[in-house]
Amino acid sequence: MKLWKTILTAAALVLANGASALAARTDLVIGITLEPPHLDPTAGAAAAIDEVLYANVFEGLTRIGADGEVLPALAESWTISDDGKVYTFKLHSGVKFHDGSDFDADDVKFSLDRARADNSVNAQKGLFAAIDTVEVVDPATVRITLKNPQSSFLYNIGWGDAVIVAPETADTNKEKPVGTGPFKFQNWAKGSSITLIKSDTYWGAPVSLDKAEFRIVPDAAAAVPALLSGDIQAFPFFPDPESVAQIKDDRRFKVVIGATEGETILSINNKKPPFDRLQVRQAISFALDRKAIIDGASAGLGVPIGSHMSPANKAYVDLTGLYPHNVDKASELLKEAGLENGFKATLKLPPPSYARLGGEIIASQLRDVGIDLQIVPVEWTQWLDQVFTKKDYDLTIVSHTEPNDIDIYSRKDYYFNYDNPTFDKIIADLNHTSDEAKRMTLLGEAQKILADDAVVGFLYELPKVGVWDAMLEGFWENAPIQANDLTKVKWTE
Amino acid sequence: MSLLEIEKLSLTIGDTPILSDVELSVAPGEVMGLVGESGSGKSITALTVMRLLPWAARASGRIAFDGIDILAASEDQMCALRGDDIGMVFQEPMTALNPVKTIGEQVAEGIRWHTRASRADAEDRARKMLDRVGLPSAQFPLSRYPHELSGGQRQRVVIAIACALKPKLLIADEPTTALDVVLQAQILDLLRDLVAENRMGLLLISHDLAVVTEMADRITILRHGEVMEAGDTARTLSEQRHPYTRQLAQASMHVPARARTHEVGQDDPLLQAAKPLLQVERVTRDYPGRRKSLLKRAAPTRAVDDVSFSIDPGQSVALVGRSGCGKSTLARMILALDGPTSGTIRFRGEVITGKSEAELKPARRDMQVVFQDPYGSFDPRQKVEKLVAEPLHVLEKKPTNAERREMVAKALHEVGLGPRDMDKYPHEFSGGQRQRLSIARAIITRPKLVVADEPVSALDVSIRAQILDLFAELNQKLGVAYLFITHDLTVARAITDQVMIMHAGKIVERGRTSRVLDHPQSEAAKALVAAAPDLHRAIARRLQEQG
Amino acid sequence: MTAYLLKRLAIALITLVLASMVVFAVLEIIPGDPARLMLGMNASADQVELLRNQMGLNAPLALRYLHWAGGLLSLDFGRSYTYSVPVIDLVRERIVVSLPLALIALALSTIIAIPVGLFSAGRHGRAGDTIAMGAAQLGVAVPNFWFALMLIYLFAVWLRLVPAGGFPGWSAGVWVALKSLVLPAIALALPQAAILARVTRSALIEVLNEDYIRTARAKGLPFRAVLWRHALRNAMIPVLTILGLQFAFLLAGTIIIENVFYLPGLGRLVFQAITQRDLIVVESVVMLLVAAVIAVNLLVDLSYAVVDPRLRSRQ
Amino acid sequence: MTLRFDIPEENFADILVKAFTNRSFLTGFVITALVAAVAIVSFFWTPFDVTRLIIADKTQAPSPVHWFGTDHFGRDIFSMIMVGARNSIAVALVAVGIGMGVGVPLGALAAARGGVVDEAVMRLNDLVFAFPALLSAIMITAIFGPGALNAIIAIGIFNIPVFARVARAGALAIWPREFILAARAAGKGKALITMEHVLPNIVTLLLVQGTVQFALGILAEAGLSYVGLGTQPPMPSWGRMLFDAQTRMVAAPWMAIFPGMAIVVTVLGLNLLGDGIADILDPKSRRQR
Repeated sequence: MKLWKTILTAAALVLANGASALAARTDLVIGITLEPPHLDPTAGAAAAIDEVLYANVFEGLTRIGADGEVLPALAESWTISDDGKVYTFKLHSGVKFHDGSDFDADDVKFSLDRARADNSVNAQKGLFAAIDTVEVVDPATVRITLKNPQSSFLYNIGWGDAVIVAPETADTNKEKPVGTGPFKFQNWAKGSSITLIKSDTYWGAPVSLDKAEFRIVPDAAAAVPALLSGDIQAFPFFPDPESVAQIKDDRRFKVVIGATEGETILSINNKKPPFDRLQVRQAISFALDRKAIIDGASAGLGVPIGSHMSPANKAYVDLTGLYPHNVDKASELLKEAGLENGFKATLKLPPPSYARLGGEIIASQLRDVGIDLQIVPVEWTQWLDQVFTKKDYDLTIVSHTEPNDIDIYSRKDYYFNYDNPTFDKIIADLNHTSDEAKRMTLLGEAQKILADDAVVGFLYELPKVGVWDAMLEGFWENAPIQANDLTKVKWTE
Repeated sequence: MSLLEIEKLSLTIGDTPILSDVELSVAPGEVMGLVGESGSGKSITALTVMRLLPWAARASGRIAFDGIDILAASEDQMCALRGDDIGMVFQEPMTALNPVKTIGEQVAEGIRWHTRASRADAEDRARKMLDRVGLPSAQFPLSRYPHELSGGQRQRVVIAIACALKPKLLIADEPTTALDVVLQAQILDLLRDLVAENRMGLLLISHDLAVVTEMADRITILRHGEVMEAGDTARTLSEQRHPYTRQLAQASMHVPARARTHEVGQDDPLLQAAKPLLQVERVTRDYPGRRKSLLKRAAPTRAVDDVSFSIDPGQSVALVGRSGCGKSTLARMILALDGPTSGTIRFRGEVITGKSEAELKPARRDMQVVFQDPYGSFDPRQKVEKLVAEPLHVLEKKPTNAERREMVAKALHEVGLGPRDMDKYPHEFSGGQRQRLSIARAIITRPKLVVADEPVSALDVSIRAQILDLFAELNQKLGVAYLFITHDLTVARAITDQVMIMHAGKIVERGRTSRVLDHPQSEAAKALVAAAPDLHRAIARRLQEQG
Repeated sequence: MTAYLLKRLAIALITLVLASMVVFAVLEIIPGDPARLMLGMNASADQVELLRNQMGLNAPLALRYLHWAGGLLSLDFGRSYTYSVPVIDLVRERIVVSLPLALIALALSTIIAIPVGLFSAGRHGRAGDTIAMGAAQLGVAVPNFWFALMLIYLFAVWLRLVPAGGFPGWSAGVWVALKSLVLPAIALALPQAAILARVTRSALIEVLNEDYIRTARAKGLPFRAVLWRHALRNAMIPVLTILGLQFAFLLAGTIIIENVFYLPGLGRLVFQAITQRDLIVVESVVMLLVAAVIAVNLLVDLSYAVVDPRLRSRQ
Repeated sequence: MTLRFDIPEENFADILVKAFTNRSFLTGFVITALVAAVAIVSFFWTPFDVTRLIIADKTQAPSPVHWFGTDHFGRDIFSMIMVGARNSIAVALVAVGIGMGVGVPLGALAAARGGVVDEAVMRLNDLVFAFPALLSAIMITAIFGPGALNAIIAIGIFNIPVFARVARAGALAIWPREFILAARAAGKGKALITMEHVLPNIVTLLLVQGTVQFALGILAEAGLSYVGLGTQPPMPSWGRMLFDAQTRMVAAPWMAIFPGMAIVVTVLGLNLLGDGIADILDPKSRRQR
């Protein structure tokens, strides 16, 4: 075997045309799993758009950094009035759009007004809800007045949905995006790849990559061979945690496990019998073996959670001890509920592997306590339609990736069908509370209530698995937002 | 010195012995007839000479051709011999030519291969050769494809291929068996002329003693891979010294003993009053022409053209004609397996044309059929009992199992088979026995009429004689009327009272068998009679020639 | 000849029309409202109704079919829901991957299969035949996607000779582009070659038993010459039939292989479209592939006439 | 395409002797019987319980305990293959059943009636053939939901024209035979003749086609399951196992190798069996005239 490999590899080297021998590499192929539907971040919610364009092609006044912090971007600096309602941004000068036109305050006003207009198709119009007016003071200064103070405003305008576009090209960005970033769009081979090249006119610190190709690799199965064969040199959102151990052993690659804001949960339809009964939901929680689920569905990567809060969050309360894996207890609870003979239910699973794999494991675990789950794999469109919109489901598995989203449990008509006035009150209080300690207490209480009610089966916090060539550096480790910021990425010697 | 000298040739295929100690020789310009029944090894002998045997075959002995040891020759040497010094003509003209190549290509191919002639030269020679075998290039250009030719024409092409390079030896393996008598006579004439012209040796293989007698100077009689007798044709056949020779010759000329012939119709006032069993009145059958385009069709082909005749109860009638004359179509219409385009057919006075299957049941009880192919006419998946009992389907009252077995046993007994044969499958019977089964099936309902379509033409002569006897016997015993469809005049002569000659869809002559065959009136009848090989006549002529 | 041609043509057209009806009907009965799908979850009922009218979804069934079929004829396949570009543009982008892939695979399978078939038929029953046909049997039994996985690990991951997948586009250079089609083409071609070799062999063996082969041998032609000159052409009809079926299979059957190698071809387009419920794309591509299959079958029918003079002269 | 075949005339005992001296048939028969036996045994016994996931044992390499290793849920792959045989065979077999059940009567009808009926059946065949089978199967399962039942239907639909075609061609070769004429002369109707004479004589032909379609069905099920549209968990099937294995080729190649080999061996066995049957019925090895 070894000998053969040596011989064949030698043959391969002879055949290869020696292109790899060049010294400083400036091109990069990055793997992404989902293809963006179009390339305008101000007109669509798909994370794939930001994964390609955010911070690379388009920039906002501010931007979000690798650890979720707010950084200046097109705005060099800003001042905030004492009442917290007036923001004055000083813009960088000498900034040009990729089409050669100059960037100035008019473009900022245009972009923000366009995003919050009545006929706007911006997917996150809520970000701009607080804005009252946008004024051009001079070509390098913009003043934004808010209706009321909003502590998250600078964070909000750092989102991909708030990037600055030029009026001339705003309508064609879907096909041919034109921004101010360090890379400009070159080509989109639909279904295959999107290529960016270095912009010569960039105002900021020059990037070290000349060319970046985002290769679309929809199948987890293809991701590993694509990496191993060297076709793709980086996969920042690697879809196949199972193979991580394998790749870790390969010295050619660096594997970085980071955090996301994704609480992975077994969602339960709280209004549908028998799930409307507390004992049944608790029984499910006792029946779940989180370690097995994390090992089986996420290759052991991921931190168990006991309620809807990221362990990295300051407000996190460890409630994982509330429902330890205990089959007897689960059976007992079911017996109390009069279901000692078990029952049947369906488990609808969206496409991601955490759901499909986790679903099989959970089905097996619940079978041990007499709950017979029929697995129904669904596509995202079906999931959104049947589960999320029509609430036609018993159980499902999904990762809620939005940051600080515990309030979803208080939303009316949310697909959990959960209704608890006490919890709603806490969330309402939270919105009116600015005192940090008080907030922490309230958030702790909220977590406790959700856990006590066993609203859903809390599983684990989704990890961000990044894999890239060991010679590369500058990628984000965590995922405060879904983006592949290439500005600091470079090949080392 | 002989051109071909076969000495002590033995051959096995796998473990099965096929030939043992065969001796045979052909001199230049001589016609050697090789005669035998099926399985006698005559075709294998020919293929051995050509060295075209399956590779499992092992031959020993010696074959010398023109001084070359054939069995020891290399494949290259054989390729040089084949087609150049030895030509071969096969039995089945319909399949002997490559359907995707023109006749010109196929004739020229051998010429080019052996002589390295240019394409033009080879084509020129091919054209001449085709002209010689009776396919003038005006009507039959080289660009014709085989499917555009008739069977007889194709056999001429095969002969042209075989004789293109004027071989020293021509081997003809049953060259006329698939053709009707008139074509047979033409092809035999052609072969005879070609042999004489080029002083070729001809090894003529046939099962038909009459054909061989007409053609061959000397004859070798083969049976089960062994030579029974060999020698001068006329002497061998007239003296019939070997018992097998005698058996063959007598079977070929066999006429069953018929105590009472049935001469009715015009001649017999007593029976004239009786109603005819079958009346065919002005029956015509057209087949739609081929579609020329989406809307147009060629004019329809008329297979049967305004035919009328009748058959009386107990009468035995032959319907004789060349292949394609419409006799089988007519038979199918009589059997109500096909409907006429116009005209009516009455059976026992009732019209049977245009009737539903249910209405036909009573008629079917009294009318049965015997087919030509003893192999194809039985469903191999069913046992004899079920097969022979099949016509009982038309009985009004379904017989019980016991009754059925009894009826089958009786029918089998009548055709000379035993009741134990009932539980066998058809493949356990020989060809002759199967034809007996076929007859048993036909008589089980005690029909008044049996239509027999070439019932003995697939059988070896000795078997054929037995089956003809059986037909004659049943005719006497059961009083069943026959309609024999045949192209073989000896069969007609042997067991029929009357003969109808059919030509191009019409019945052109009808009369007492002996009268029509001895003194044919119509052109068609004359041609048939003239072409039909006749062993008596052939031997007589040979003897006469030799003085 | 013309009658034969016209009949085949008429049959092809009838099949095409029936197929379009089936496609239309199947997509009609699919649960889910395309307008709702296009607008997403937050659209109001009025908006959906408006779009339904715009898309002509409220017109009578027959009218809608005619409109749709008319669009197909003028290559107007509509717009993709997910990419919101004309479907024809997507198809144009993808077909430059799928068609070359199918053609390479077809060529590869023919180049392998015909000589193997000839070799085997010429040595009917002997060791060479047994070995070749044993290998062919194995080739038929191997699922092509599994074979593809094995190829990827051998040639792309282990030896790093060719890319593991993806397609750089023809603009990256013909050689580079072809290189990324090599493995998929092999994965597709080998099982097909196995089938074709078996068909070629059995067709040849059947032909070799024909009387006219004996006639040709009796002419003095050596066996090899007979095999090439007489047998091969006569054996072409079953071989052509299988070739026709294979082209159809290859063009559409790339669906799994294109997924394994993440090639942006028609197969993956349709697969993606199915999972994304982009029905316009699905129906257009399916119709296109069906038309291709029918066209290839027609071509095969016509090639019969070229090979076989009996069909040609049929009046 | 015209179909030419001869009807075997041996009786059962002869055929049996021939069958068991035919290398192809024998190999195919042994493999097929083995696979079938494994599937049956799996109902009563497997080395490990495949319904229990033991995550702690996941992706273990082949060992004396787990002969073929374990999968990503710690299930024994050997046991999975045993149970998977059941589902793979069931899907393919029922699909063949659908194809035969609908296709053979259609083909026989077309051959018996001819004319318009024949034309209609043939056009219907053309229609189904015009749809690339796998693509359409994917479409059907994607639209009506993935699962074994829909996979069966999708594969079964495409078996219908195959059997219709073979039955029709076979029947057309039988109808001009003299024994059919004899039956007609005995007053039997077309339906009765079809039942009594035509079908029994094309059974072997259908059997050969059946093994081929069976093998193709196993491949098709594997293909559908491989793209996630066939058999659904927790039911194991070979294609499903490959689906699970595709992301773990590097880490646990045995997960892909063994189910893949199970498919190859089974399909090979079936094809050899079909070849063997066809061989036994080969006209050349039989009576000479």
